[in-house]
Amino acid sequence: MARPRRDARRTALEHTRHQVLSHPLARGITPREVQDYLAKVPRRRFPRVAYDERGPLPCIQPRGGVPLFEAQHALTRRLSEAGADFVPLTIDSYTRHNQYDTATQLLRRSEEEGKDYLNGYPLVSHGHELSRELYTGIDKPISLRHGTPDARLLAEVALASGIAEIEGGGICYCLPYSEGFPLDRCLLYWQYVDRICALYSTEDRPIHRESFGPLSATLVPPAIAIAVQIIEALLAAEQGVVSFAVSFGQTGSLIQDVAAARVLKHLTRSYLDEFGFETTRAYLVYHQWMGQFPQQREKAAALIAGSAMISGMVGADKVVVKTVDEALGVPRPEVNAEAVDSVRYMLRIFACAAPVTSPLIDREAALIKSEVRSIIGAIFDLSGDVFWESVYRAFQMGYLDIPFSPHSDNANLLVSMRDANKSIRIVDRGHVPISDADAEQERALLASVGDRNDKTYRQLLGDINMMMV
Amino acid sequence: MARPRRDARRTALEHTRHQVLSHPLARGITPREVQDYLAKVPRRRFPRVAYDERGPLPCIQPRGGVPLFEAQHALTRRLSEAGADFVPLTIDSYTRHNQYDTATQLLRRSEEEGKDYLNGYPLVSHGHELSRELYTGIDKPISLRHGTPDARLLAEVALASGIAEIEGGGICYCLPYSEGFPLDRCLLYWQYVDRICALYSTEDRPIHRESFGPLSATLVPPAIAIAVQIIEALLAAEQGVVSFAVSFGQTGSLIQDVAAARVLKHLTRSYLDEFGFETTRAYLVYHQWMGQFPQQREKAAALIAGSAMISGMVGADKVVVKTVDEALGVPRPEVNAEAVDSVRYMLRIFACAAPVTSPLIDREAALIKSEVRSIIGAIFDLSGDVFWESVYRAFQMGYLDIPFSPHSDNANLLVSMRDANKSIRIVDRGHVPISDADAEQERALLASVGDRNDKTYRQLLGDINMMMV
Amino acid sequence: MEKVCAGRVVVGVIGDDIHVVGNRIMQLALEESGFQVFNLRTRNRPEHFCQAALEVNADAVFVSSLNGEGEYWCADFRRQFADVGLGGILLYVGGNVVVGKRAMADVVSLFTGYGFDRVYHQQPDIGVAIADLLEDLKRGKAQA
Amino acid sequence: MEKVCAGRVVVGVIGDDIHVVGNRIMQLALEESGFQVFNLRTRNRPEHFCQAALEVNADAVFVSSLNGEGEYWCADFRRQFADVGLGGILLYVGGNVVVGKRAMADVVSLFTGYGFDRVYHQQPDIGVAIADLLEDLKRGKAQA
Ligand code: B12
Ligand code: B12
Repeated sequence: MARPRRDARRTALEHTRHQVLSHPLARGITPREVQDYLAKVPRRRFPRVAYDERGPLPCIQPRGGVPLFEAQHALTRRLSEAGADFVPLTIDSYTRHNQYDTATQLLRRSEEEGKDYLNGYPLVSHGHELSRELYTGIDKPISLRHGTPDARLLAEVALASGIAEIEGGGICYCLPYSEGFPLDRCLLYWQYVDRICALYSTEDRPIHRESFGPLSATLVPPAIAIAVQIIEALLAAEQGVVSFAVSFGQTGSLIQDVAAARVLKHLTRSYLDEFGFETTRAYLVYHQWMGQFPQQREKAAALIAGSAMISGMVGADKVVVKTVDEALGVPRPEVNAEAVDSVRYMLRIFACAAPVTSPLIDREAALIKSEVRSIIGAIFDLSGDVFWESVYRAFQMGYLDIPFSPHSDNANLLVSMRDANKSIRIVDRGHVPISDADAEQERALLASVGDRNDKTYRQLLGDINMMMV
Repeated sequence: MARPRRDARRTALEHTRHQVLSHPLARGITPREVQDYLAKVPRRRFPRVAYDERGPLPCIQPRGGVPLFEAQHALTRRLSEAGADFVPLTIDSYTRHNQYDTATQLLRRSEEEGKDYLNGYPLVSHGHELSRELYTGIDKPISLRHGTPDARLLAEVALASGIAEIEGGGICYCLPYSEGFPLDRCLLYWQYVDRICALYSTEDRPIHRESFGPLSATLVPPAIAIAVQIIEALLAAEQGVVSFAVSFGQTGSLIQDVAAARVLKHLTRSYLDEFGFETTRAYLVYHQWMGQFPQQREKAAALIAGSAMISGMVGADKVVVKTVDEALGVPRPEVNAEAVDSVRYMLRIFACAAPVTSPLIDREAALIKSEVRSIIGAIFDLSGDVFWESVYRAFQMGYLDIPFSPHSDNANLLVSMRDANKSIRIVDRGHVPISDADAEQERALLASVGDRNDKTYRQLLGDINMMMV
Repeated sequence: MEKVCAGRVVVGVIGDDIHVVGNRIMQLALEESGFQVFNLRTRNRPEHFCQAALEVNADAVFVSSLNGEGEYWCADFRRQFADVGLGGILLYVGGNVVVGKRAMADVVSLFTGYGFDRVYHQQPDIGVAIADLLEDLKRGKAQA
Repeated sequence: MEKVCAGRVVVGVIGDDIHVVGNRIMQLALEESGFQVFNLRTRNRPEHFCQAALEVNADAVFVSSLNGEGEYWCADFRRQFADVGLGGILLYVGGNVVVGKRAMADVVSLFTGYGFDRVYHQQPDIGVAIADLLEDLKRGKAQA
């Protein structure tokens, strides 16, 4: 049985770190030089500063990463000028899998042929010296978006480039993004990332970490997503991270969105406090619909507008936006800028002073909260010397089970579906330790849609593709 | 002092009716023939049938009226195929002002030059025989949208054309739509319309009346709009109308929208019951933003999407939609069909089982309710033999005062502005009889936006053009 | 502090148009800029503008058309003013001056053809026209 | 009631692509239509498909590419199958098979050039491909 503890902080990092930084693509990064560099970049590069200075509207963050430096530079300006409050740097999928050679090779080919062979910016291939220049003059946080199980070198290069927000985590960047990457190693590698973020943090310039709550973005019950978020917040706090954002993806149900936001906010704070991490600040990030997008631009635009409204209603600190081209391929800069524009417009005109509620929302929140408490409580009770080991065991036991994870360590026993309100319901909890009463309630709520026992692929596809109606 | 009474029902209608129907453009309409015709049109032409058969989503009604018969015919099919649940017939502004000759003249000119010189369909000029053909095969309600103080002939022609929903009312089609039309006459003319609607109604085919809650669509405090709606419902019920929709326009504040819908629904029912009109069914209609629209299509589309979502959240029975071309001129049929599409898409994906609330919404609803009760109570206490006379006096006294009404009988003493939540606040109640406590609360809520005493035209224009940010 | 009057302006909405919101704002805005405003409000014929301009010796006439009837009613506008000896008066028109959507350039040339000095089709900020008016009046005085 | 096996299909996602949702659905859908499915899941190289097809004596191979790496990895696809004596096997590809947006016709001709029999770029309904497969298999048998 292991609970989060301040003294689980990783020690004797030096050796591994030396190894990581001696990779040729680290191009001689030294922590001292980076520390000095970070002390000089504009203060608003640090998310906590940006968050604390934000007005009543959530901050807006688009997506975007292209292979060539010039193009990424242009995209960065474009998005910043369009009014993005956070500027993204999305990494290509080779780099995500540590295949720096392939990434470099395809980068060269892209440069030569003027055609993109990568679906993101290969930060490690470009290196920190060049990449710093992406951001000269930008006084907004840059957010590293990737999906990398072993992000040690990537994070080092990112921090050295003046990027003060690192997305990811040992669970959220492993289970949805990898098939075979060993989860225990991933958790350890992310301890490394958390730790170096903590080491680079100063009182007024804390490096910010963010977790990725949408996971597989497909029929993930809120209780699972929230449990993962809280666990990653605790794991980061153990390593000394003091600025952290939990996040979740639009569920497809307004009721569940509002309920999930409420529970996520409340429980994150309460668990952090319970384990002595009162000084760790927690923020809430809302992802616009992360699942299958409609292909028609008008529908995509409507979905984006509606979900922008919800991000305001749930009281998010930041909303990560999609574009009308989501279902069609990596969006062009104009399309990205447009998305920022229309989300900001929606937030402005529908600014909503306070979160709403309803009896249905209250009931949903109570159910989710009870489920999350059961899951996290059961994980605390698992064997292990330190918390991350219990977390690792949780997957072996199927206590945490993420629908549509490609990962071979995922239990894949949990089955979920949508109810009449489009809320995601747990049809079969598998080994996820929610109470019988909660499991019963999940099934009862599902019953509202009538008999869905003849579960054909079409029904499932309908639930997955709910935004394509 | 006069309250609504069943025995205020208009008698001895025959003489006036004979006069109205002897207008050459009535083309020999006889009530008997119309009665027979109405008994034969599809039952779903009657709104009550459509409403009672609707699923969980609000019915959708686009706007649309073009001068030429062929074009209107095509528009009707187009909108119906696009999935409109109610098909509109919007009338041109000459017909609205009973200038049938000018309308006919411009209709001919439009026909000859193939260019539209009218901003709607001149129903009276076209006549009922031709206009019946607009709707052969259509089994949805047709909704007459106009803005006509004296709609007697227009309503006769509409009913004779198989149109079973007549929008308007003695207040809502006078104060916002006319400068000098005598209000007392207007109230009487609408008694005529209400009465013939009642006379044509049968048990299972009731002619439906709808009031127009947005009024001038500009900074109208919800209490004023709701009071007008309730009064018109009562006036119609007095004449025997048994199917009636109250409506309101998006206020610009989610809080106020939800609060207004709740109060409007609740009080309409309770007043109807109080005066013995238990059998009159009342429905709720939500108008998408009726004020100044953004000119950029992307913003207009976002506004339409967001407001579609709200129509679901407030539990509307019907939503009347705008188009992305609203600020640019009368929309083309394609654009109208697109609007239906995207509103339906939003309603589907954001279907919300139950109305939401929040402490702010509760407070807003309590305030609005108290104001409406004060206003209506005070009107009941005004002198007059019958209710409509008290209503007429209410405008003379400034008890009802509609901001930005062009009408010379409007007091124009009430001043309104937006607070920090964009809710419409009464800055100066003029002679509107809301209590001191409520007036005080209105001002206190406004205080949240800081000092707005230096009321320049720019500030006012900012509040009016709030969707143009 | 007494304000100097920047000029006299007749404002009003033409045709059977009852869109009065912009009209009210225009009055406020012109007054704030020091103009004396004579507001004919809604539902006016060209001759109403003529009469008013004569009566108050106006420097300029601001015609609004929101529902697009302007196209129909304004065709003869300048001539009617010339007929009563006001050929040199400044004529501005604004709002949604035609029915339906049409290219801005077409709309502008239509109304300049009708004799208007300036056309503000679908331009929400009245401030621009007021600046232009101050300019036009200065130039007019300089010429005189 | 025993079902006749409609055929054997190897399915999998190519490249470093981990988009597995469509892959799971494809398995369910093919099985519902009576096919025996061999699912290689995510992150496969062309040779993995070859090996599997050989091993199970597949009638068809369904390659998914969601993140667009397909363009890179599939260039040599048909030849690799021909090399191991499977030149006649049915090759289908689907998903978001290229990076970025490109005209549908270009995408289709690119992949037919690679030797694919059918290309389903951005077509959410897998049902269509299954109907085509049944058709292609029938025709194949008729020819044999
Ligand atoms: C509010 C509104 C109404 C209200 C009006 C309340 C009232 N009594 O004022 C109601 C709901 C009653 C109404 C009714 C109708 N309306 Co209406 N309405 C609008 C809407 C949404 C906003 C107008 C507004 O108040 N804007 C805010 C003010 C501040 O802006 P503004 O009026 O443009 O004025 C500013 C500038 O234009 C400029 N300006 C104006 N005039 C002038 C003149 C000069 C010289 C200068 C320099 C500047 C200038 O300065 C002003 C202040 O900044 C517009 C669409 C839009 N624009 O979004 C349609 C719109 C004007 N309406 C329209 C129509 C057709 C009607 C109706 C005929 C039919 C209908 N759709 O219901 C009726 C009947 C009206 C009639 N008999 O004329 C059409 C006109 C179509 C066209 N021109 O092609 C529009 C464009 C909507 C549409 N797309 O169909 N409407
Ligand atoms: C969900 C999702 C994710 C989830 C995936 C979870 C998981 N493990 O599966 C997460 C969030 C983890 C993710 C990550 C990434 N994603 Co992603 N993702 C999506 C999204 C939104 C939906 C995909 C989906 O599940 N659809 C639902 C299923 C049922 O549909 P389907 O996969 O298309 O499959 C159906 C059909 O295509 C067809 N089909 C599929 N294959 C085949 C094969 C044959 C032979 C046939 C006949 C039919 C067929 O049948 C299936 C069932 O009906 C799409 C965008 C979209 N489409 O809306 C982007 C998208 C695919 N992702 C994209 C990218 C770039 C990534 C990332 C690389 C970077 C990023 N944006 O974060 C990462 C890393 C992934 C990696 N290493 O490969 C891009 C690909 C760009 C391109 N092709 O140009 C897309 C298009 C988004 C975008 N516009 O940028 N993603």
